[in-house]
Amino acid sequence: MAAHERTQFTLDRITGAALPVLAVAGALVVGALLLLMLGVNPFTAYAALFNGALGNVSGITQTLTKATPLLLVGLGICIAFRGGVINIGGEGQIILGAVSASAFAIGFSHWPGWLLLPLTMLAGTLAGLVWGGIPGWLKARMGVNEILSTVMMNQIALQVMNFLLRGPMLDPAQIAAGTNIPQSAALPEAVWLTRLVPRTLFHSGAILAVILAVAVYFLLWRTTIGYRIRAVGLNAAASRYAGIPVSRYVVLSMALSGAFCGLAGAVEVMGVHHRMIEGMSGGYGFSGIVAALFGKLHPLGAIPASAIFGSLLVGADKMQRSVQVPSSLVVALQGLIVLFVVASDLYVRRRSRRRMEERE
Amino acid sequence: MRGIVKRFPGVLACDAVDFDIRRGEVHALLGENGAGKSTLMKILYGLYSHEEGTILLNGEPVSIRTPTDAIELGIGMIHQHFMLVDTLTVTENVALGLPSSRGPLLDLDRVAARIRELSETYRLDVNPDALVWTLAVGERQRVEIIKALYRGAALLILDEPTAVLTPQEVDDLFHILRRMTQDGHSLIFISHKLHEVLNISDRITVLREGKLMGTVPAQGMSRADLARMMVGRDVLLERNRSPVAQGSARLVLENVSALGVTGHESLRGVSLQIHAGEILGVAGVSGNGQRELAEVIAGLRAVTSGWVEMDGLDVTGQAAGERTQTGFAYIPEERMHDGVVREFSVSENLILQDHTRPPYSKGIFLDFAHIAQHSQELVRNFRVKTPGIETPTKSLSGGNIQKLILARELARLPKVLVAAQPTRGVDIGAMEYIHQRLLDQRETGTATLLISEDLDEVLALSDRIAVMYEGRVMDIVKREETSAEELGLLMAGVYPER
Amino acid sequence: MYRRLILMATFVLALALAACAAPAAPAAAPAADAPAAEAPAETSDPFRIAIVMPSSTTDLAWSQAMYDALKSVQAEMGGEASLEIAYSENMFQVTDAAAAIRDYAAEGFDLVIAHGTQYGNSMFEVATDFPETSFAWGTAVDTGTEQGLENIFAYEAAADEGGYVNGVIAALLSEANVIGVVGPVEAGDAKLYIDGFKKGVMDTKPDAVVNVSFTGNFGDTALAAEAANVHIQAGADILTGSAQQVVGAVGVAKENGVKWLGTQSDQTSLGPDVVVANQVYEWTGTVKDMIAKIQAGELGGTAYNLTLANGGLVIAYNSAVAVPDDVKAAADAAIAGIEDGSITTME
Amino acid sequence: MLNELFTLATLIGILHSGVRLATPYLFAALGETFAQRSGVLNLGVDGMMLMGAFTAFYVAFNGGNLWLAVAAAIGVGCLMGLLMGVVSVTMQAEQGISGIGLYLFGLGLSSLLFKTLIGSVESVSGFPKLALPLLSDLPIIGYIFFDHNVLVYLAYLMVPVTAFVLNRTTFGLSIRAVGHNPEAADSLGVSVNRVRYVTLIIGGGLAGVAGASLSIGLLNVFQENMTNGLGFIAVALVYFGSWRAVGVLGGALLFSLVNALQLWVQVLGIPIPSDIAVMLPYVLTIVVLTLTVRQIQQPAALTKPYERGE
Repeated sequence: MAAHERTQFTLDRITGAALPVLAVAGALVVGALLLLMLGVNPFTAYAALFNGALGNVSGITQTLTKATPLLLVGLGICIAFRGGVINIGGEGQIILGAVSASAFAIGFSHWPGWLLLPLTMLAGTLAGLVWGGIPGWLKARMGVNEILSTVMMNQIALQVMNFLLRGPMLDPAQIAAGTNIPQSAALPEAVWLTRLVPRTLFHSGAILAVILAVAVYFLLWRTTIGYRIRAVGLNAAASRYAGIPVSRYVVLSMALSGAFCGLAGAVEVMGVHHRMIEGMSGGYGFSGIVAALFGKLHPLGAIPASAIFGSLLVGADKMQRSVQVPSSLVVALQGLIVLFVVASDLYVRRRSRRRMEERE
Repeated sequence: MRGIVKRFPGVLACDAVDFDIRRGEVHALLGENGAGKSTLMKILYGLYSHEEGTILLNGEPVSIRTPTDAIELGIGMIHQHFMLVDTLTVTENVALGLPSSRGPLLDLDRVAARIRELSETYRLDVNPDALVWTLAVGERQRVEIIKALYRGAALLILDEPTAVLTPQEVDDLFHILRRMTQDGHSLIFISHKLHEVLNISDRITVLREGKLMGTVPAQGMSRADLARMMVGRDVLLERNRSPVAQGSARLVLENVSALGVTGHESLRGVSLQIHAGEILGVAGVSGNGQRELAEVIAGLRAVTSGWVEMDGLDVTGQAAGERTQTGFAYIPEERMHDGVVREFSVSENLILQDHTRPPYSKGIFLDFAHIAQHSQELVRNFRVKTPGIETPTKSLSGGNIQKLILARELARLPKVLVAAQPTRGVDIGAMEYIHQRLLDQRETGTATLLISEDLDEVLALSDRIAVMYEGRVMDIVKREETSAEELGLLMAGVYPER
Repeated sequence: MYRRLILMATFVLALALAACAAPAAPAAAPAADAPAAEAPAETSDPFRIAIVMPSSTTDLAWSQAMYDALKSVQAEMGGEASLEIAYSENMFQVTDAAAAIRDYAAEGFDLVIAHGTQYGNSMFEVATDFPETSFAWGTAVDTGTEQGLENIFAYEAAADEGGYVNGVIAALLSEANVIGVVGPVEAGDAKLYIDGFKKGVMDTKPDAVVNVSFTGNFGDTALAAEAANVHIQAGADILTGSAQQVVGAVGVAKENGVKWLGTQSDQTSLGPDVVVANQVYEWTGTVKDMIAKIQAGELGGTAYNLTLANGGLVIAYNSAVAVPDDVKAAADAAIAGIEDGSITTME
Repeated sequence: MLNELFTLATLIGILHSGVRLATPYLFAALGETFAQRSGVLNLGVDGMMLMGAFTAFYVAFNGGNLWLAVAAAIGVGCLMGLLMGVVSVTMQAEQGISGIGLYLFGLGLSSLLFKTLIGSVESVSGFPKLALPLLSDLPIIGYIFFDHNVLVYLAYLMVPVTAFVLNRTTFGLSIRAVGHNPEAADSLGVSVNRVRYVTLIIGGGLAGVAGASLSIGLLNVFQENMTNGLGFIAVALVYFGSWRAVGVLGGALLFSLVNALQLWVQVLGIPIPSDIAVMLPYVLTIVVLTLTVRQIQQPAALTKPYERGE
């Protein structure tokens, strides 16, 4: 009996562990049908995908470069979800974080680098904090659904960026040349993040992101603040009864979530673009949610999850290039993967509940 | 029902149970929590499937897979937690799930007419147009009964129907039930209140740990007999309370008013004092301001006028967190909902209020060594049955979760304790234990406010009893000088003639 | 949790293994020191161009104009055997575009076109690393010579010139003297076009009114359409606009029988009865010149400007819509004036 | 210049535009109302709309009857709704995330199909303007309300239809009950999952028409991602409208009217930066929500997957 149980247990573990992989595989199978529809050999395409993402230095560094903002945004999403709020406003928070960091670095470019660099990051973080804090406050105090307000605030942030990039923040060189490219002046080199592999975009922001992932883990599970965020997220009523100021923690969760998204924006301009440009985010706010979900909303899980999801995105792009399928296939594939992964979650939950009942 | 077997993972919920009911009889199903009575009834109503055994209706074997099957066979069920959609009207609730005489269109006028008819016949007194959330608990129950009758239920299962009623309402309910049995309806009455069971039933079936203990006629049985069948040993039904010298007033409410959930004034000028070493029981039908009273004292609900003092200190403006730090403890009514974070581990739940205080934290960091030590101690002292302190709380039984909350609250050596429905839904063993703990606490000088809908409990534990009606304290009486009847009248808003 | 980490790690490993085992792996050469395209003069190898675009190859605007040019050059040169084209579309995320540019360079393409101003920074970085590969970007003028780079072409379209001509046509065709402009975001190419357009109208008919609205977006087709409606209700009888979103606006013009002037690509197909003329970006000349220069060993340094004078900008009339001769004459005069410099197209 | 904004002609213009702009929002948001009233938050409306828009366009482009095109759009929308049902109802997945997955899938697939089946931006002749006899002759009102294509009228017709179905039919009663207290509905033999599937399918169908109203009604073209996030706004409008058809109508009209207003502000040359003008509808929606939230009306079981017996 005991032996049987142990086998059962191990089997459970294996199937449970394999589920996300199976889910991704399932999505790829459906994607293969789309490829066949396009007259492309799915094996060739997927080989290009895997090889493109991880087959060489270029692919690996691109994956890691992509994983950096995904991880930072994903950490923000983890905090929000743990705090019981859904942050769909990552996109706007990233944009404003990038705008704010760029403006700060350009405005104070004469400051010494050791001071300017952290403060530039801080400027981006604070902008995200505010832009995330607003919907948090609206939810806590006014009962405005955060999904709604963040959707709206993404649009507002986009227009703020449009406004700044063609006026107040427009690169003086652009004005001089009369070309009107909507971008800011270059950031002072002091705030550029070190490139870790020469001739690639892979920058030290990745290290920062991993460190922060560990920090968020400590924050959520080792500190009283994290304890309260989780308590509020899991059961607001009980938290209220226990004397935790619930609305304050709802605002805090959203604000912290926004702060990480804002930081992601700052790190993107400091590490990759070196100036504020339109299209610097292009969907990290959404794909960060997916990455966080892949990591089961756990900050440490988000590290490999963002790497895996980043590799999928990079690989899919490379697949588009090498077999010349429309880029929309990649988007559809991404959607399928999300659907398969969330759907497969049911089995994980069922299993864990069954285990709990057995233990009783 | 013959030889019904139902297994849950790791638990044999029903072990070859036989159960039968005759036309026009009230058959009580008695047992502790987890004895399998609810499971058995859910099988009968098609909410659970069963592995073995057969169900016979009028001698014919029937298959009941869904509630729809049960309803079609004339079986109705009134759940302990009412199955009503409170944003809908009474008529809409009754019409839900039924075909309409106008095809896809609703025929609410006809349904309402039929409700009035039924209401008349059984003296149910229900307004078909009322929105359910505006109804009192007793009325909601009558809506449930109408729902079953409307569906032509010949056999009605009532799951702890009296738990939330005043003695008078219980009487009314019993009248209705008797009228129904005279009409040929059969009733299954689930309860753990022994005197009610003896009062209303024709026969009584007792279950313990999923096993049938026997079916006996109600006549000639005593409460002690039934209790022994239920628990398997003698049970202390009356508790001896030693007199405790009462000290100064530890909790003072002066003319407190507050708004309720719906935004109406639910607490109107309440004044009361509780002294050290005293238990003040609050009796009343639920929804008459008890919840608001507890929340005001806990600092979870703002007062619109008046003030609250604890230990001579005005705490009216203090937030909940501050009050708990100064010797206030609270056992909330909805323990699963308000008392614990179910997904948290046992030890995490044990520091729900105190996690920011040393020794459980240093600065902003939690100190796991101290937390573990503290948790082990409490789990041991309060006999919380759990595999370990890291076990998720949701996998504990209801009684053990209540013990966990009790442990957490009492370990903080409170000066003032509010205990709302502390034994609702727990089994007799746990109830005994919790009662004893509350009395022990009283002896250490804690001022306790005990809110309970169980009049027996209030009478058993309180020194004085305050009766609430429509947000007011009708009267505060000494326990020795009152009776269930007097309290019942007060609960209904009537001053008894003395 | 640790279990999951291990699992994730295993998954990554599995992916890596799958990648190694994958057949037909392209670009096996390590990227870091990829060889630049060599011997471009060899006729047996096709010339290889890669392009990275912010929107779709079928946007009927910015991206399609360039993609169509590449296709027509390819057809002219004799198909895929002589000119190989690789494209990445919808690269609205600049990081992705940067990766694509670098990969194309590493894969030995002869010319990598970064078809969006926002790609400039990334492209300059890559160009520094691949001095023997040619790059092109636009619309821009900076060829990087100041930074010592010799392998960058820049191209821009003097959208204001065609805008000016469109403005002249609009002013003369308008009976209401009210003209509507549906813009995306007030910057870049669109701003240039609109500024020229306004000047063209004003120089021709100073009492005419040009109403300009922006949707704040390049792809909000529905809002652009409604903007067209608003312009019509505000009295406009001629409309123009830019970016991919205008396809909806052209539809509205068609439905209301209001004339439309296109830019970037030829939009006649969307409104055969109402599209009067289009300023078409004719990149073929630029592309051909770049190819010729590269084959001659000159990898960059030239800043192209599509103008009316050099044939890069073409005013393409829709033969199905009759344009009075005097209007055509005025337009031709404007073209001539712009070409000889007697007309300035900007304030 | 500001006084130009307050002329009768301008006001009529704003109303006329607003009424028309609201069309896709109405279809999509009314569909989403069904889903949310039964307790499912579907964030994938935009993806469903894109699929509907493409399908309708494809049928019309290949010479199909316009009504056939609408029917096809409804069919494909229903299928998308069904997919959402499988993931969020049967598999009980987190609704917000599955919605995003559905959105990405619809966005990608519609573009992919467009690229492979059509390949370039083309136009079709969609539903023509249909001035309703008599009604359109009414002064002012006739122009504002009765001078549109047939899908516009249909959208407004859907408002009372939705209200009627929700409030006056047995199915509507089941929807309301399932969204508020699924246990109660289940105990009376109402299949919670079936109701949710049906509302998701209805929502998908209406989102399909919403897409069709763009591709063969208002714009008569198909372009990749032509909805540009319109579906997300539609979801927001359901909250805005407190889950009632009339409220959704109010929200859609308000949002569209403010959008029309800002277009007019720009067209009239009132000196406000265009970016600020474009922001207006979004800012205003948040402001109005802040002032008018009535949490109590939210379906209590919204976003909560249902599983019997715990």
